[in-house]
Amino acid sequence: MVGFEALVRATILGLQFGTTLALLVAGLTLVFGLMDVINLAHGSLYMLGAYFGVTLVDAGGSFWLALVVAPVAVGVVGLLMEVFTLRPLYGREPLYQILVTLGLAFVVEESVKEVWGTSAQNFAAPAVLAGSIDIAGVTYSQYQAFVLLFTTVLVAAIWVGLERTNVGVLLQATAHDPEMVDALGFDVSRVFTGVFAVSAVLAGLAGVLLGPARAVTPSMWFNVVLLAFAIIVIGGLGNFRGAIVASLLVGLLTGYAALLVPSYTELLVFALMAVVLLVRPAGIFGTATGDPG
Amino acid sequence: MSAHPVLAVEGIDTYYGRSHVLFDLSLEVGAGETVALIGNNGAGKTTTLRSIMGLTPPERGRILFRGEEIQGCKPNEIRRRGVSLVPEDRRIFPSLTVAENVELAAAAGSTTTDVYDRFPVLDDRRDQRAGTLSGGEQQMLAIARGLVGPPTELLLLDEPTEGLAPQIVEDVSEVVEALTDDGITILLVEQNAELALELADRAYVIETGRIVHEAGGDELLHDPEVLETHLGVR
Amino acid sequence: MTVLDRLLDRSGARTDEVLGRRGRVALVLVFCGLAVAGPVIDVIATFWLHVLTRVMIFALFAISLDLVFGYTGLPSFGHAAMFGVGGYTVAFVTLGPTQNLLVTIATAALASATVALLIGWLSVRGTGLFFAFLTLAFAQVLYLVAFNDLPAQLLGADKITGGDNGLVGIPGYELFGVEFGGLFEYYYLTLVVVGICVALLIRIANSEFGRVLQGIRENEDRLTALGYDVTRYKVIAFTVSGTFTGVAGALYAPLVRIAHPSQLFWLTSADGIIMILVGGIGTLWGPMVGAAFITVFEEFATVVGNWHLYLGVLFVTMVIFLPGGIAGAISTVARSPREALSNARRAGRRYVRRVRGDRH
Amino acid sequence: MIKILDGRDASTESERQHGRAGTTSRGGRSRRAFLASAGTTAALGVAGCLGSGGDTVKVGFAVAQSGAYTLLGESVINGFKLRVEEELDGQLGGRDVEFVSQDTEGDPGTGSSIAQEFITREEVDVIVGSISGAVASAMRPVIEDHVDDLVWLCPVGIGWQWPMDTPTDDVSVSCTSTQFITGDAYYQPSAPMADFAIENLGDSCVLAFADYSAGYQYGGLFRNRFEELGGDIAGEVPVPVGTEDYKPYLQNVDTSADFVFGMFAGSDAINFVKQFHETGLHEELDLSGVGFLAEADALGAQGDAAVGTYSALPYTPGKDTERNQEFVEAYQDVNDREPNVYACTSYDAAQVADTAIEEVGGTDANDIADVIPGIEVDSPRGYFEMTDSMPYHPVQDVDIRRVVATEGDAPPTNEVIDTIERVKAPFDCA
Repeated sequence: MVGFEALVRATILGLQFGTTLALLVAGLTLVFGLMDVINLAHGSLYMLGAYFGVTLVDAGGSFWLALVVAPVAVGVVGLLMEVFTLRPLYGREPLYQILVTLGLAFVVEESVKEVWGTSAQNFAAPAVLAGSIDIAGVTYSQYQAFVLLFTTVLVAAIWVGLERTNVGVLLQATAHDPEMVDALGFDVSRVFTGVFAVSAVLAGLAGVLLGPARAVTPSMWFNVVLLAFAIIVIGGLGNFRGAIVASLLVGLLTGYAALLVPSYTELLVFALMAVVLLVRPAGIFGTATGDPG
Repeated sequence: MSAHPVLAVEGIDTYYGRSHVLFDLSLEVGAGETVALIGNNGAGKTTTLRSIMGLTPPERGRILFRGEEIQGCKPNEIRRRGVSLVPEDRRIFPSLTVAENVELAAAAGSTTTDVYDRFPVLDDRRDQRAGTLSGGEQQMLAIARGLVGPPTELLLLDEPTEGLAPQIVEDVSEVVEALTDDGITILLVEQNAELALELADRAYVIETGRIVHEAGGDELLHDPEVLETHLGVR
Repeated sequence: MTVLDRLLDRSGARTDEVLGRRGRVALVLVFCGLAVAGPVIDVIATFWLHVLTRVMIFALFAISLDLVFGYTGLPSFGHAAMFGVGGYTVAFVTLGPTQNLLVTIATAALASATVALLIGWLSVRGTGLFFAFLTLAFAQVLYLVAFNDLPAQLLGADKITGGDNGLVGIPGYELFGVEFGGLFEYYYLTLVVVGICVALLIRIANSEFGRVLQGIRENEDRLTALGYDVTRYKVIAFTVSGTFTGVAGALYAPLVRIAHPSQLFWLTSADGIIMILVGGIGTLWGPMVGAAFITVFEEFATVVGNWHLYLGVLFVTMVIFLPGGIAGAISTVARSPREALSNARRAGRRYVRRVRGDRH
Repeated sequence: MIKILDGRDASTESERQHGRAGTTSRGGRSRRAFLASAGTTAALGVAGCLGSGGDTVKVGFAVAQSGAYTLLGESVINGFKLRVEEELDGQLGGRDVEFVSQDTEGDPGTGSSIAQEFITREEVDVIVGSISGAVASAMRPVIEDHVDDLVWLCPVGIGWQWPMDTPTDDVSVSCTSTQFITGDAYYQPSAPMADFAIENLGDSCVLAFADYSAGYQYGGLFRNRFEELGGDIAGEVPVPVGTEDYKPYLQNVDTSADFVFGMFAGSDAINFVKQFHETGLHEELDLSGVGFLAEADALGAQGDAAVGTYSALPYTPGKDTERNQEFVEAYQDVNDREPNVYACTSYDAAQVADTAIEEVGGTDANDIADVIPGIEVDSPRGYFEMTDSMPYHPVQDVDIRRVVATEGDAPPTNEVIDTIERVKAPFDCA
């Protein structure tokens, strides 16, 4: 019934979807890994990226300018969030951070409605990338291919950066034992703020990159937030490599499920989450301590 | 040298959450001294070091380092001023290599003392993950990590020989002696009271969060009452 | 004093104070107050019967969730599963064989107990957040099963869960020929059922069993060392909690006349958690106050379009400045108003310090 | 019907000030209503004496004001208020109007509670809402308990369910004697497209729809009609509601078919259309669908990707009639945005309420419910007539529209290319 060709296509589409998921969860998993913060406002930062992007493009800036400026602006928002609402909570139960970030998500949603209104925004992909290309029987817009390439490079860079650079070493150490890192002479609260801001930048980047292909609305955060969490849980809480692998896995699962049992895609993702947690409680790549590498 | 002791803890009270752990505790460490802090499990030894390091800051009292108050400072500021903690259980970063552990600590400051000269055993294992080292090697790494980075004037050593084989304990005490010889001031918490008292110039005995005795190391070592009541040594 | 009692002493002080004599008297007074107020409210502001009925239902949801969440220290993100199963069971039973109150509630309790047992048994393999995510995953799976009406598809039926439409038109209950369809009757029915359940829950919390649960939160390892089968206690606690949550769901569905997948959705679990945190986690009575507060807050707030803004700001400020929730605040003020004031000042100073980067 | 326009002179001061005189005046409306429901004169007199609701009319909006349906909720409120506040001097049927609104959050339980609250606390005369079908289903039993107390106006065709794969003629829906749909009745934006498509797009179609009841219902009604006309459904592609990335699902679209019929709404419609275009499917198949697929609000965000999409809906903002132009301008003046279909159907709900209340001379729900059937409304979408039997809904013309690009930076817009006249949903009451 389902031919080989269809499976190949499902695989390609699944991997492509997985890559966009990786883009969405990259920042989220960093924050969880380092700070034990379950940031329900991550989707909101993603949404802000898209809105800032639309505004910059509409204001006459180019898409490429927006791709640089919007994430930075989101980073600033993230930084303020961390300093004023999360810093007072470190050391308390992660639950409280969940509630605070849920509160922030509501505040962002209402603020977006206030500023941009409730209708969906038109975020046009850059005209340069208007054409399309064919890969293994699947038609991609050039823009899609660009996002794919960009994301792959970005994720690979973060991956390598976490393993090979001094900053990466610092982050791994902080994830393992922030108190000790502080006692070694590093201002951990600045590390946290920095990581949260970077995570916000990544979310903003996802917003700008995915915005042109998606509906930019004040509730777009909601559709991604739970899926993003399922992925970082599957990958092993706060484990960057795990989150990336889990993104691709969930992408593939979605690709095949969409082909074979489209109604049950979401159900399968949560079933996968449950099974992974039961079989490998710390996730595919997780360690009990949480390690961002 | 200034007239101040390197470290002066003046009447601190420290809490863990709601439980009161240290009561009006005072102690001093002079320049170049090695001072031991001995007491039973749960007496508050580790908490004292954590208080000094700013990890569990006291609610009352003062901590002076080279005459300056540090009790309100964050651990990283205290480290940069020259206090370094080698914590209980070592707390090295197991997934990082030996070299990464050392470089990370070094990156926080300017000291580039070649610790590998002092700890040749680490030199051989630079690229090994720290988690795979033996207990003694991990302890060496923890001390090495405490020596690089910002210049260390006061080293807080928490149970450096805990859980180590006798032969290794000897190696560690040699290292501590060498550090003393190099002029580094040391505040040592040690379970092995005899060893502590051998290494130390002076010692404090701590019991349920209070200093109950203070004397030269030799004195205490030969005071049967102290040995029996406070250290359970017969 | 046994070792165990001593072990429990620290936290026991807080809960005993509330659920001790004074707390129980207060609860009985509230119960009597609601009973007496019924006819008055019915005459002057009928709608408040509806609000108060919801308050009671969510109070039961919150207290039963708190029994595992705050009291035992098992952060369940999946209690919507039992809440929804309770509701669906009521729909199946009342739309089907019987509207008999006892039969229906008992069936709903049994069904949710079974689901809770299963989810609990599987989820206690994970601790902390892993437990939370396991419960979340199972609840979401149930939600999607109901949303897609998987049972109907498997059995080839037209509808079983009714998919995204849910099951509508749930009639009220009936007992010995008395119909509990009207709001007034339903208010009293809820009052009695919730009253019994809350009394039972408090009884459980104060029992030897409850002390073990508290011990699990305080120091699981020590309990294990004392020879307790901690895992079994956890599963039982989760099942007990889930059963009462199911009863709450069984009261909710007939009130709103529908069993719907949204009652199984993660936001329903989140509602319960929010009530607990806002009310005062682990105190059992605080979550009930939280349930009342949130329900009434939404009642007033939803009149304005952007009420989520206020809700968001409320969450953020409460979590930062009132970590003990409403219960914490009430306790402090009751103990010493002066201390409360100085606490508030200290909280303000602490906030500034933390924002500046101090981690203590 | 032209007579109605003669009431223009009677337009109020405020109408003239705003330069958007309503095309229906009080006089004209009464006459039309009178003509439309000749049998109600007797009831009229009685109602005049027994008028239950006092002097004001209380209108309660039970619509989502947070979450994914926010925009629709806003449009419903704006449309209704436009009619009342800007054109009727704040009155309905000559009585002052008081509004209350509550956020259903799209949650059925909340919706049911709100219905309860509106009835028992606010004592509203008219409930307007909801948007979600599940919320409406939950509100129904509460409202049915109080059919003597209030009238239920539904700007969106909602709250009916029937099992999947039911032949259209066998569809039976839940009816409530005081429920009046002023929007569409499922059949209207779906089945007429089949008539157009078989002639113009081809006889082989892939059905793509949001995987929930509304998706199956709209899609099913189209399929039934399409197959009845000899068309062939080459494949079905259900996609979960709230999907962000449609590409994995679009792989199931059989490109050898002639066209796709899509049933998606809100942000799902935006994502679907954008990604349909992005994956190059628009080069192989035509895209058509229920009107919500290319709704006014969505077009701006869909941009060029929507160009060429065919869709069916009773209302099109670009419709070139005087009545509609006035409505669009008035709406834009007040709300700074083009009206969408919900704004129009809610505006019409206000027209229905106004006419009925005036005719009854009171707010007795039963009396109002008696006069609404058969009422004719001069809607921006064109004249329509409420059915005279349950389920009450408009018998109305359905536009077949095609999205065309506009010059400059403006978003594309729907152009009416065909009109299927006087469509009525062939449903029975259960």
